[in-house]
Amino acid sequence: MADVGAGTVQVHLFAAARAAVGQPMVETEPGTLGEILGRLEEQFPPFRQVRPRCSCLVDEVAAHDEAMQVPGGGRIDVLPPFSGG
Amino acid sequence: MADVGAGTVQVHLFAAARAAVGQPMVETEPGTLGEILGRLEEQFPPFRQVRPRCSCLVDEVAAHDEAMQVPGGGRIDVLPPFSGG
Amino acid sequence: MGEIRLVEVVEHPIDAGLLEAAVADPRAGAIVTFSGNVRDHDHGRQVAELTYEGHPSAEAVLREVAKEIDAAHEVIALAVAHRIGPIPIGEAALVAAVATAHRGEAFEACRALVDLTKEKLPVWKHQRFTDGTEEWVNCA
Amino acid sequence: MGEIRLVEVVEHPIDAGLLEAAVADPRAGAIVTFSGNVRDHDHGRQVAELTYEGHPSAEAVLREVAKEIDAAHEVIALAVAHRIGPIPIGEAALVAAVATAHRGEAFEACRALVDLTKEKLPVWKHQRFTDGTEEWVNCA
Repeated sequence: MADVGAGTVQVHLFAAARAAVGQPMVETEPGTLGEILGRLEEQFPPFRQVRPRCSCLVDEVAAHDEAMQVPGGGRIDVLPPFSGG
Repeated sequence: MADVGAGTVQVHLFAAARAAVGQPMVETEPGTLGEILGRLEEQFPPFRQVRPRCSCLVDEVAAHDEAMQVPGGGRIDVLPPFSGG
Repeated sequence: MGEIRLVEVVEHPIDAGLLEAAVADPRAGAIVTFSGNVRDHDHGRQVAELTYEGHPSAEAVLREVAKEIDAAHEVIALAVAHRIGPIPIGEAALVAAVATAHRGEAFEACRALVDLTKEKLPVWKHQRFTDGTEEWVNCA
Repeated sequence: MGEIRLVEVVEHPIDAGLLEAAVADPRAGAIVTFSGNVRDHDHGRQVAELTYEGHPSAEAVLREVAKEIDAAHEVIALAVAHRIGPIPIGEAALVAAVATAHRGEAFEACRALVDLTKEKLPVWKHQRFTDGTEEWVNCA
């Protein structure tokens, strides 16, 4: 596990999103949800295909607005479409 | 078991029909299906309440016509409405 | 056509797990099982004792019912059993299990199997209530 | 309100009989059980290996799903379990059991429970095929 600085945001990636990024968690600078996901797309180009289909949690709550600010110490969960059952 | 003469008809009664008649089988003279059931109503009055709701098999085949002749050696099954499950 | 794996009219407890196991299949994505159990009440009266009587043709009729459902639905495998004789409260009178590729078909075929069994099977339910009354169901 | 008797996300085989037993009730006339099993094929390809990944919130979400179904249907008791991790062909990924007074409600509530679980539960199915290809289902 990476050392979590109070100033960074943890982005947790699941299933196809994790596969596209190649790791289950990325630490990054604070910003809006859209900025942070955009940074991941630049850094991990395969994530571009997956991102549009994903929903996000910010600190365990569904986030529908990409303009939402995610401060240092925050957590984003990136969830591809579910396929249970 | 009663001795089955070739000249008689066996009427087998089930569930509520058996309860109304008080016995599982009655031997009677040949006749039409309607005549035979009418005879049972006379002989066993509680059967009058049940008869209109029953369907019949004659020799294991559904019989829809009360004018049908049931010859000696034949078998009638009197079936109240089903209540399985 | 699917496979009719088990059709039985029995006088002993029905093991639902046995019917589920009977329809298991590597092609099946969905298994739906119905268990129709003896309730402790009916129309507000407490049931003390319940008995099913069956006509000798019951198992043959149940087989025809199974064939009809198999022909009308996309079934991989099905199994159905009805119990007759006295049945304690909480135990099953009728168990039906259907395996299909996808779940919608399994729910539909299992429900159709139960409905057709109830319509066609020559068996009769007798209930004795705690208040001393009794009835042949559907023939009051 | 009915009773939510068992809600689980597990990493071991699900015993459908356990869920059926969990919902048993003397008031129940009908129990409908759904088992969603791993198939050996999907869209024409042979499945070699299947794994479910779950989000840490999965069990809490499954409990919310169960509450929503209980509130919307005339349920006496219900139970639902989802398995994650690798699942061999033929074994269950999702089992749901619903007990009600009458059979129509049991079929409807069980189907609604399965449909809502599939819609809301944060779990993901990964398939590896015998031809060497693989996919995250719904995210190809």
